[in-house]
Amino acid sequence: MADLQYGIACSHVPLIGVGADQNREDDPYFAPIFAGFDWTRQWIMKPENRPDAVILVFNDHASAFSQEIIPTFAIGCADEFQPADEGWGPRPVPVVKNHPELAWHVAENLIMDDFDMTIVNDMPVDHGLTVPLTVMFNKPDSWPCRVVPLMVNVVTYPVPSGERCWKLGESIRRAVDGFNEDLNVQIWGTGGMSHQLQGPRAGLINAEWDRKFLDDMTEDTDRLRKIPHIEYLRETGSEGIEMVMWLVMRGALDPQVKELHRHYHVPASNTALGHIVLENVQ
Amino acid sequence: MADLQYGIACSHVPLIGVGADQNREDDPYFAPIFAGFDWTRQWIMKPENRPDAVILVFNDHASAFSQEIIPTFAIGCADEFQPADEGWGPRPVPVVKNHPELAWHVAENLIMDDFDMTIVNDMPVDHGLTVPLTVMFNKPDSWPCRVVPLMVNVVTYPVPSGERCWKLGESIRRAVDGFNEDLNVQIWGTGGMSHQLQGPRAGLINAEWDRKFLDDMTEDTDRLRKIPHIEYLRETGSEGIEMVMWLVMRGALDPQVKELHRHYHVPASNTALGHIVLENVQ
Amino acid sequence: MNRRDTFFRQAEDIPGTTLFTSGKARQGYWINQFSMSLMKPENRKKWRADEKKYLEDWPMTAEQKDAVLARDYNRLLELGGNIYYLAKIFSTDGLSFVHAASAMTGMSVEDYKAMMMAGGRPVEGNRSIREGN
Amino acid sequence: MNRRDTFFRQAEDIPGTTLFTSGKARQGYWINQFSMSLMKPENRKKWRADEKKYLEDWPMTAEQKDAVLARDYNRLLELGGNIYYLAKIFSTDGLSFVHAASAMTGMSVEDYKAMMMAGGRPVEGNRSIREGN
Ligand SMILES: [Fe+3]
Ligand SMILES: [Fe+3]
Repeated sequence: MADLQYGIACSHVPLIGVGADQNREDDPYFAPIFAGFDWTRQWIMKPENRPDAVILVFNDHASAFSQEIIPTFAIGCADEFQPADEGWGPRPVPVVKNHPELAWHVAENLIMDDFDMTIVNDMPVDHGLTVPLTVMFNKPDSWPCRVVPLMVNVVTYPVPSGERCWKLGESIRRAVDGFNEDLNVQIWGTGGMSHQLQGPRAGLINAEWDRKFLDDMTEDTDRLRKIPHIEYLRETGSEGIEMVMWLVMRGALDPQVKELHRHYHVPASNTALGHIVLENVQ
Repeated sequence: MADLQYGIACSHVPLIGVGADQNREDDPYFAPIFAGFDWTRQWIMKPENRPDAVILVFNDHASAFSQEIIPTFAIGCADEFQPADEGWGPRPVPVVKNHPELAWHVAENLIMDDFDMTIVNDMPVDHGLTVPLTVMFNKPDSWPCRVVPLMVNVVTYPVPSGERCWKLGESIRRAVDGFNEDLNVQIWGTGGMSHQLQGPRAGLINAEWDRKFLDDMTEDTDRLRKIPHIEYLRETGSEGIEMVMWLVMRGALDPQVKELHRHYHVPASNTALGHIVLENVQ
Repeated sequence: MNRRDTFFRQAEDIPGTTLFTSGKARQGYWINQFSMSLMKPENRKKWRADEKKYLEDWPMTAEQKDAVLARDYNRLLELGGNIYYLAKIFSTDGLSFVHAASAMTGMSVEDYKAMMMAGGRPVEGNRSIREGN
Repeated sequence: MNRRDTFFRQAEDIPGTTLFTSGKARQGYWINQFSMSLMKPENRKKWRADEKKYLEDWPMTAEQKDAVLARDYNRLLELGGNIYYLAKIFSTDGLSFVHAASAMTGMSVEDYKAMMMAGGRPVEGNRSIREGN
């Protein structure tokens, strides 16, 4: 049976992709950003940790989805997904290969569990999905695992509540646990932490709030899943709302988890970069 | 405040559109099909009954949505929707004007109520939506009311459960009740009744089952909302599953309703034509 | 067995019926995408001019292409076609759902129409392969 | 007041922040659709060749078009633009989010970068217009 033991969260700042694509990892600006991923890059490629498939929870940034159609939750079920052209050509990263059997299995179980999923087969994937792959896996010729893309709308309001995202995670976990193939599955939540990209308040960072959020991934998830949208917006900037995607990840793990690694750095472009690796406590 | 007193259900067989578009209402084949809508056509245009807006629950038949993207529930929020070209040119019927304020209001409330809606602004509407307008309103130069299109996936499995559809209806009702404009709103559920369009079992009709379904719209909704998919498929043909859309309509009405009118006729093309008009009992 | 597997197992027990599940959706992806392309007048024109040539652009299997050219709808259902998508093919041929349904049931259009006028195919005997009811 | 209205009311109380709500989405539909068109290289080429001419094809108001030509992003947010869509415009200009963000805050790029290096804009005093905290 499939097994889900680890959850990872990280910001997906476009500039980090630029830094990697231009081989500027050792620049003074980028060095402290990438340093925090060294541990994870080592850890994740050990045979006992390396995922066969990652369920990668991300949001589209007006790349695959225009205002013509705005799904709340979409799950990618096609065989593969191409990196999106976000205005300066697609990132020079490998094509993203799905695990379509797992993706469909999860989609089917979610719909039967009253999640009104949108199934998507044609979806260019933007930095929201490819930057996390880069920070974890560096620059391989092909990504070392399959990736099931799970897209959450955090752009057009209203976006799903933290509690709904948490429950989606729980339902994903039940689906993975019932997948009849020996498969090492990880779940990643991406986006955040505090940042605001728009208007006169752009540049807002709330390190104290972010650190408490990281702490409570292990210490007080009841608080986290009940954080109302208005708190994300006020305290963490308008784009801090992306942290609801961390809750999908956390909801898919066991009630008790252990923090294996953490990285927090300001700034990455306009954003507080956060990263955490969590393991189920048996 | 907006007021929702009436729910209507009807099949949306493409051939009925053809009959109307070719002015063949008096043909022996079509006469008994259209006769059953005479009552409703009279009733609905009386000033006290005429809706300002209809929330029209329908399914797309591979017209707006291809396999590229398959939303479970999509709500149309654009200003208008064009009739789709389903392979022989668009039906010669008026453009469908939305009530975008109501549509967005319902969409917002549904998402905040944990329905994972897809918002859609570009959606050609096929016979699933236009045939019901034709049978109720005949051939006006423009439709006499605004139409909020609510699309349900009943094509690619799994489709949402009857119970989920019922709850969607309940949530729609709460949203309409909270809409701050004097507006006479109706909800229509379309599709069904028993029919199968595919394979060696095509042509299946189960009049006894259908009649009980019509009866229980007023007499035993607890039974209806719990009908499992497999029962629709076995008893009413593979396309009978469309009746889950009637449950969205019924869920939006009061627990107690009165049947004002009913029409049941076999065949309309491959389908058992069903139609019912329901009123809340205060 | 979970709900999903139970449901799909039960659905397979219904005679003469193909559920459009994930397996079918994956297998028939390009049959269905090709079919939808016929919703555009310019594509219908190209298709009518040279069906084989039109199919060259679509990554379907030879078997799938043959079934399209032969209008073998039962075979197309087996190979992943969905009836609402396939409808674009027979609509382009100027045929209705009644024509396609007759063909799939192996009946003449006249016999099929007569069956429908007489109340349709009875459910009795058509519910379950296993139960024979 | 229902949850929806309460939330939107509260969000309006956040200083210097525009929530991309239904009202904005409707108002800015064509700003955002135009912006997304710049994701295609052939469109970027046309746009660069003649911005005014490119805008002729889009049903935006004169005010919206002026704001696009002036790269007035705060105005565009007010008129219904969403920052992820507007990003296609400044990306096409070869500019980053940091450039656009500086412009929206009225700071020079250097000052804005220095603020970020020093830990970013503090939340203190930036939470609520009403509460002034
Ligand atoms: Fe993001
Ligand atoms: Fe239908």
